[in-house]
Amino acid sequence: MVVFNEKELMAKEKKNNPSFVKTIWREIRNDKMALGSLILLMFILLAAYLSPLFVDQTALTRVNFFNNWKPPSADNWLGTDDGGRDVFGQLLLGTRNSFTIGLSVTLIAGIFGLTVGLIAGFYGGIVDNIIMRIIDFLMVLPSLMIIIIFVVSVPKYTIFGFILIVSAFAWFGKARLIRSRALAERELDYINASKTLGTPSWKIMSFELFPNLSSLVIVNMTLTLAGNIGLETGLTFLGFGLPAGTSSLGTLISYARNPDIVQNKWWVWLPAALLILVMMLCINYVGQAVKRASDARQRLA
Amino acid sequence: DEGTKDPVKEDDSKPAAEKEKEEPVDPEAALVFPLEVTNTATAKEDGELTFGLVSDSPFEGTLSPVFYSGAYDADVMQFFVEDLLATDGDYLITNDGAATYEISDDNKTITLKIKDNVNWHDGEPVKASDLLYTYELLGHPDYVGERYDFMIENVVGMPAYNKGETDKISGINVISDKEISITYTEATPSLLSGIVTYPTPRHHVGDVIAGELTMEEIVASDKIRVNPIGFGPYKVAKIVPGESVLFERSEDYWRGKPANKTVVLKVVSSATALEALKKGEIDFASVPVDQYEIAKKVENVELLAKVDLAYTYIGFNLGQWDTDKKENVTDPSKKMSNKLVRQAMWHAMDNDTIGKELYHGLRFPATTLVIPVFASFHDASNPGRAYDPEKAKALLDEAGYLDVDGDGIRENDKGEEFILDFASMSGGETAEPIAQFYIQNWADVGIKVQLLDGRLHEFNAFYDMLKASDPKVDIFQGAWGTGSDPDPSGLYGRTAAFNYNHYTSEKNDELLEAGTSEKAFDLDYRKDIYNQWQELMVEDVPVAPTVYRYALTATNKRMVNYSIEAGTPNYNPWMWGVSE
Amino acid sequence: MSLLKVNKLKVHYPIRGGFLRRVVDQVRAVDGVSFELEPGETYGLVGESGCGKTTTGRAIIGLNKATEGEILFEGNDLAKLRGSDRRQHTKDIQMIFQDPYSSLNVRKNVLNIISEPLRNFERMSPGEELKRVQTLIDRVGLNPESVYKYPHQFSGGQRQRIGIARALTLNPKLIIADEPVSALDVSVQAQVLNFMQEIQKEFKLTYLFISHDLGIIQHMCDRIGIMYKGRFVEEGTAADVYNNPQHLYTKRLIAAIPEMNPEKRFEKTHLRQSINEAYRTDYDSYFDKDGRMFDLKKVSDTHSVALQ
Amino acid sequence: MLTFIVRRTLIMIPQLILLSLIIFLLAKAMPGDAVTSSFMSNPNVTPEQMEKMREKLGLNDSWYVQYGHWIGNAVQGDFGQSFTHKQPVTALLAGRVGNTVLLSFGVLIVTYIIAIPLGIIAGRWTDSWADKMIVTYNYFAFATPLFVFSLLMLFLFSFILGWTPIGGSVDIRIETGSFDYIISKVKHLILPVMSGALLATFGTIQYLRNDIIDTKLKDFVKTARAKGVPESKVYTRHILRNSLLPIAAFLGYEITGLIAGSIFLEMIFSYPGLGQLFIQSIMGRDFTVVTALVMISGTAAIVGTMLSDIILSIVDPRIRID
Amino acid sequence: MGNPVLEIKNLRTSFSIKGNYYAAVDDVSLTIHENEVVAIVGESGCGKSALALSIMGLHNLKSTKLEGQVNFKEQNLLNLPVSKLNKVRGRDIGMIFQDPMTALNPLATVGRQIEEPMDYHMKLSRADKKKRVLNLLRRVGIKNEQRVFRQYPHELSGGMRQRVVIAIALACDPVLLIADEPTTALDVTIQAQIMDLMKELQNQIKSGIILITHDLGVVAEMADRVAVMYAGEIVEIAEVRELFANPLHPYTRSLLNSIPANMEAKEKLHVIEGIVPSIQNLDRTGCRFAPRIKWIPVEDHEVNPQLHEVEPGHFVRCNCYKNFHFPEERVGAETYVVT
Ligand SMILES: Nc1ncnc2c1ncn2[C@@H]1O[C@H](COP(=O)(O)OP(=O)(O)OP(=O)(O)O)[C@@H](O)[C@H]1O
Ligand SMILES: Nc1ncnc2c1ncn2[C@@H]1O[C@H](COP(=O)(O)OP(=O)(O)OP(=O)(O)O)[C@@H](O)[C@H]1O
Ligand SMILES: [Mg+2]
Ligand SMILES: [Mg+2]
Ligand code: NI
Repeated sequence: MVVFNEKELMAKEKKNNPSFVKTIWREIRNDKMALGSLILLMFILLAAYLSPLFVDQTALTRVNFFNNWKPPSADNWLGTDDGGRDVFGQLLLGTRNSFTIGLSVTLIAGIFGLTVGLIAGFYGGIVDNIIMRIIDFLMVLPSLMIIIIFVVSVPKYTIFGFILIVSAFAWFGKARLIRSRALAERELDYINASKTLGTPSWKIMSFELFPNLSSLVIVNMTLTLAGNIGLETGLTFLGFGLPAGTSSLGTLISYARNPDIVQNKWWVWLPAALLILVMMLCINYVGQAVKRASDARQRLA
Repeated sequence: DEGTKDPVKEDDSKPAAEKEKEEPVDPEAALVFPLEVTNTATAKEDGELTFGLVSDSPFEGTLSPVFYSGAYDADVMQFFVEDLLATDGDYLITNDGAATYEISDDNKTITLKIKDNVNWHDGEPVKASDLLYTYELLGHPDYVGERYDFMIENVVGMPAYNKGETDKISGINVISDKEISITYTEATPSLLSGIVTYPTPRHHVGDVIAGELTMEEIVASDKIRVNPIGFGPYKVAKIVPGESVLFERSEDYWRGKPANKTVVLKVVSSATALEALKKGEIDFASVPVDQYEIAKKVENVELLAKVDLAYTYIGFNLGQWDTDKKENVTDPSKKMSNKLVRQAMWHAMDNDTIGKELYHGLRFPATTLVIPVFASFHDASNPGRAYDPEKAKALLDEAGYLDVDGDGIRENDKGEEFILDFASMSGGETAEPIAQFYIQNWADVGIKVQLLDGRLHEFNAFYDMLKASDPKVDIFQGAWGTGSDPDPSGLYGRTAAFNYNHYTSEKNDELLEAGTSEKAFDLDYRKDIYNQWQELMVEDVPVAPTVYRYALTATNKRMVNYSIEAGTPNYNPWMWGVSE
Repeated sequence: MSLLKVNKLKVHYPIRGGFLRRVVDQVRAVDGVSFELEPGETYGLVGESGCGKTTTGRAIIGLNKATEGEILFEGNDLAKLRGSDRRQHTKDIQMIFQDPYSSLNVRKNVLNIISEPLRNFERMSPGEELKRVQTLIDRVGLNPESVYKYPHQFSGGQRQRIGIARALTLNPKLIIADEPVSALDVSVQAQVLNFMQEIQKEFKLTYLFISHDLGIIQHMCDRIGIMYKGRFVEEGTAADVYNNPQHLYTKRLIAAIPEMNPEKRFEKTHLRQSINEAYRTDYDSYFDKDGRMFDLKKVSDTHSVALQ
Repeated sequence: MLTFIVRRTLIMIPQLILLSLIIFLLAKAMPGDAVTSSFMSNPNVTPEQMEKMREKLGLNDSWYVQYGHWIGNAVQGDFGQSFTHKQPVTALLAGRVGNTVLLSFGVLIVTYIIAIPLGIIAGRWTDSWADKMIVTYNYFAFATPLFVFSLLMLFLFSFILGWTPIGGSVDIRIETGSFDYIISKVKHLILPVMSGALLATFGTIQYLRNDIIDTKLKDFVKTARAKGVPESKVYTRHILRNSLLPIAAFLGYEITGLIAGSIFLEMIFSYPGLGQLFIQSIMGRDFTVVTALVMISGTAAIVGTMLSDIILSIVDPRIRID
Repeated sequence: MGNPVLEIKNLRTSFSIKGNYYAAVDDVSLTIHENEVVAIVGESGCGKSALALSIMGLHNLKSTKLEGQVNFKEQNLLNLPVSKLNKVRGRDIGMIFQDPMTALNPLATVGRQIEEPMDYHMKLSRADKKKRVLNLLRRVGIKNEQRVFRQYPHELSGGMRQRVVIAIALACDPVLLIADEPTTALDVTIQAQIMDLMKELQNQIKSGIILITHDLGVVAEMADRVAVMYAGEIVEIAEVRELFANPLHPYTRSLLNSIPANMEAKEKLHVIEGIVPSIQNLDRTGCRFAPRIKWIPVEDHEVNPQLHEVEPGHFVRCNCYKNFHFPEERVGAETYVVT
């Protein structure tokens, strides 16, 4: 009887005490804008990631000069590019690549920055000092320039290389952010409590400190993810983006290099530009809901 | 100029460096463009002409023919720097310029006589020793630049001077203030087209030989960057570095009064060039191919074009460069060693479509390795290898490259897998689709080609690979700008470092040798030799030339007396004017 | 034998400055403190803000490094032990924190909070663990099912009790309570104080009770140490200190307690004024020329004062 | 303050040496070199001459010899000779740096002129329609690639409306130093500056808005209201000062992106500056210029952060540096 | 007791939470006279600050509803537009906030912040203003006033800052001073100093003071009259001696009993069961304290509890006080309050 009751109570309590993820979901559900954004985003991403199922990739890379620069039509929903290739298909593939890049960069930089930031913030003192001096140095590196030099220097240049290079310059800002929060957080008594309870440092970092920074991390990650989707756009324009022939939203937008294309061949670059905008907006709206979820004062739900 | 090797970036619609002289339009070309503006009104007395220097980066501003390296600086210099000898439509020197010449009977010595009224912009007369100074600078041991070339080294005594063994160039003899003779070690027809005749104002820039300043100082000096002088029709009034130049009429130009009071040169980006023309902000400029279609439609713009001194090709890796012997070695074990396969691959390429569809006719299929610009040497009767996939298949069958396992891809004559790695340069926007297109063409005849490393290579990386005879590369796409000298030995000779195909044959050695021998001063002889050579190349296919190209110049319709045809009176900048 | 003996404990924080960021000075947060705790007693540490109470407590439990001095716990000098040795001993010392809001990890439920020390020191199946936690939680007066709740679902007093339950998990001998009730409302404060007294008896605990509220200290403690600027001013039983304060500073501290009887408010004001006056005139006899306290001197068996 | 500056300057030295080493190694790793690139523009150079040029330029030495050479000269302010420009790098950069500074500071100032009022409006009247519009604008600014926007601006203002020049930094026909000259410079600057600034507002607006919303709830704002300070003054005197503080401090950080930030604008508007030079030099493998530019950027960044710290210590009484 | 300065009549302050309004201050009526210190006590969350902010009109009007009257100088402050209210704030009514660490603008000098209200309410020359500020600083017990005038808040200790906050409130000689927990954030010794200072100042300026606190000790030392608040309502008002001598409402008595001071050591303290309900969860029918004294029968409470004047000036809400007793063995509070 008691046991049964306890189980029931336990279930009830568990239900009443949603995890952070559930809180986020509840928050999103209560914000029409965020919910709409999430659905739209999911739709776009599903279309993009499932595109290999219904887009013939070999046909997409097949050049047909008799068909180049064709405006949108029933055959080519978004017209064709300079090689007569279907822009719509490339848009789907490009979204997949760009999103993968954005997500990977966000995750890699996020995880690395998080680890370094946590270590610096948790230990403080001399460890923090050394790490921060290194980060200070990295912060003043002219990253765009060095990325460009990197891109030119590496012999094998692939999407993966691109992700690594960009991530290499994206983590330290995060590390700094995390570190400053961790420094403040470690002064709080629950960390002291763990220390006095004999919990080892790595456990404190990963099971005490980290969960309390997780909302900061998640909020920061969603917002940077929005920024990172269009990451390669600028580099591609300068000619240092992804290897040629890899479709990405940046490659498509980079067609907008001269007035003729901007004006008369809008179908090549405009959809990609709009898609980036839409995805950024969506992620941003979702991000804001996440931000609210992490801050009880602002919660709608 | 003696000119041969000039790798051109795909889509680099800029004419190859030096001043171009053109040829009548190739009969095969699909399009016909005028070479001269149609406006025949008289030029405005004190007009202003604006030249748009189409470039996405600023010009370097080394405004001395000795030291400059960028083609853009040459564009700037055309208004105020002149060669002493003029050239005709065949790129051959004439006596119409600021100096006259005579060639000795042994074809080894040329004597120049500078006309009396030829003065520098500061009023000083142009002297024979100024031309000597040019040679003294170019051959100087401290000279770091790319203008020290074959025809300079060919001057008697130059190698010794260049090594610093002597401070006199024994082959150059200043006879008087206005007369100078230059003697060459070897007699070659290049003497008529590849000789350096621009003087350097010794009094203005300072004398390195006399120890007034060092080579480094002279290069960096304001005398060639801020207030350079020449004896051309216009003098430099003002320079905004990298961006624009203001020229003023040189009142005592030796030919007479230049047409305009001022000439303005400004850099416009390729994206904006056409718009600037349309708005009349510039009067003439070269137009990138990708804007041809819109340029055609612009009301007040007229398009001139001539075939450029360049061609694009697919090269086949046939061997290595032997660094010790400094020569190319053909290696029969290379994948591409079978001539029939090479021929087939040429037949398989649909260059016509590329020219017509992608370039709107501004490029057309190439037939031989001597471009049609050299009308006397280009063998118009040689059809090259036209697009013919059936023939290509037949050739492959003949070579024994058959699809043994039935997967649609041919195996080699031993029945082994046959996949080619293709290196191509990135850069131009069309580079990628073109590479893709060729791969498709070859696939159509059953040859599997893939991009080396799965992507295009950047210019420097590409040439690094070729230079190192990277064995990974089986075939590659490149482009050469030929100078104004038809001699191809710099690209295909046994000892040519730029012979990235590493193709050698005795017949080839023989023909190339003959083409520049003293006998070749005879035009018919030379023509015959080059016809033979072209035939050899079409047979052996060390490279498959793909397309010849047009270079487009757009002019505002108010421009008069402007021609892009070398040797005509209106080719000279002093004639160019604007009407009301 | 005393349970804990603190001997000439010093904790200094370096102040860095100058061109090379060298240590130019020290904050003498704790500057030579000695006291002993007998098993089962409650020892009060009072003083104004910044006098080093917390630092002393943290040094004992190992959150701060002692610059100098000994901390003898059951005869072992904690200040010299490192790593796991120290962990074995500190197991017997636990801490109750001031702020019930920040001392509980808001991302963990009560079960995980309370079982944290168990997971560190004992191997238990989840079932045993749950049972143990539920007994404890029951003992501190919360419903057993609240183990699945998160800290924000509890009131301040309840949270403080969860904190206490956590501290009790390992059956400690000494509990350092650093201002355990100063963040709580009066009514809740009473709840926690009562509870602390109850469990003291039950678990035979020794308390080091840190507070700046003299009323609470008097209510809770057997012996009291008054701190000022990192040193002891006076030490004695509650009666010694409250009824017979010797040091001027102690008197001032006691006079600062608000008077609960409205009738006597003017007397109290006057008392404070006269102490302030004494401060001005007699300062030199209570502090040395550097403004530091003298060493403690016994005035009776139980009572010591920092006088010349 | 002086100690602070001296110490930071001393810390700078190892940082810069490290930076130079990194750049140097990276530059060496790039395929090709200045000589490879030069033969692209010149048809006639012989392989022997190219070899000789390499020898002359020291390109055949091992990297540490080259580096030692380079750093030795760099310490004396000599960054070597630009290969493509045939000119000392210092002279070359000196000629360009003015334009870039003008452009980036123009962008910076205009960004502030636009962003600060908008940020204030959005922060003060949160959730009003004005706020919503500003936030929307901000998203657009965030998502729009600079080069696309710049091209559109060029298209609209130069091509269609003809209000602004197509490119360049000044009209050469106008006498240097005259009043018209200044006007002409400004005219050439307007479009690139506006294009840059309209998109660069993102960070500032976002930051200011959030900060004002935060500051609004602070106790001292309540104190101010309780003093009877009129609402407008509450904003100007209390909230804004606090929220603008970090922005003032960012001023220093802005120098960090000086060259990189102007690359796009300079490319599109044919505005000859350091950014354009950087890309040109990378393409042409003009290592000396590339290295010098990165070093300048790095130095600017270090000085910028230092400047930020100094500014912050001046405007914020709570922060003291010594 | 002088003339009334401020008359609060049936004030109700409601906050909007997810679209619904909940009253945090419920039907509060209170009069403050000249030269009188009225203390408002109660546990955290019972609506003390909400009441103070309502008087000053400092609530965010978008999410707050104010009903009733706050009469000051023949005008109802609740109906006054902000521009007119600004003439009252800082001049006639001064306010002291709880946390001196956050109540001062970190970027302005102390002098500037004390001067500020004078800018808006008094026409003074610069020199006069400065003189006045220095004078004020001296009056709040700051000795090196010249230096403090130029200092920034972060350079001062907590006690000094609280003095500055008091100086600001006094800048324009207000007739009413609202002090919201002025000593809570301070150390005991500093608290004593500030209490003494406020008493002294009150003797000088003769204004009315609303003193909000949860510390009954502070009340006993400072107040003339005490209003005990619970869950938004005043449950008991009396003259201070009367209240401490004769606390009636169960809530007042419970509070007094839970304080450890002056008690036989180690005796059990009284614990009030339960917690203050949040405004959303508050049951607004019947006696609001009833859920925390469950052992008192429901019949003892009024259905609609009203304030009853038990003795002149002593009001108690709800009749349950009549039969109230503690569950413990101990007798009423008065025995030990008198000691
Ligand atoms: N990490 C630290 N670095 C430098 N100084 C410190 C540090 N921690 C504390 N201090 C200083 O040490 C002194 C004693 O601080 P401590 O926290 O022990 O005082 P306390 O008596 O507990 O005060 P409170 O009643 O405010 O808690 C103070 O002057 C404080 O400023
Ligand atoms: N702006 C607001 N919006 C919603 N609820 C509020 C707001 N301000 C206060 N409350 C609620 O009103 C009630 C009374 O709050 P108030 O701040 O007046 O309490 P208090 O008695 O001053 O407490 P404390 O002693 O903690 O300051 C509390 O339950 C609080 O949660
Ligand atoms: Mg403390
Ligand atoms: Mg309050
Ligand atoms: Ni009742």
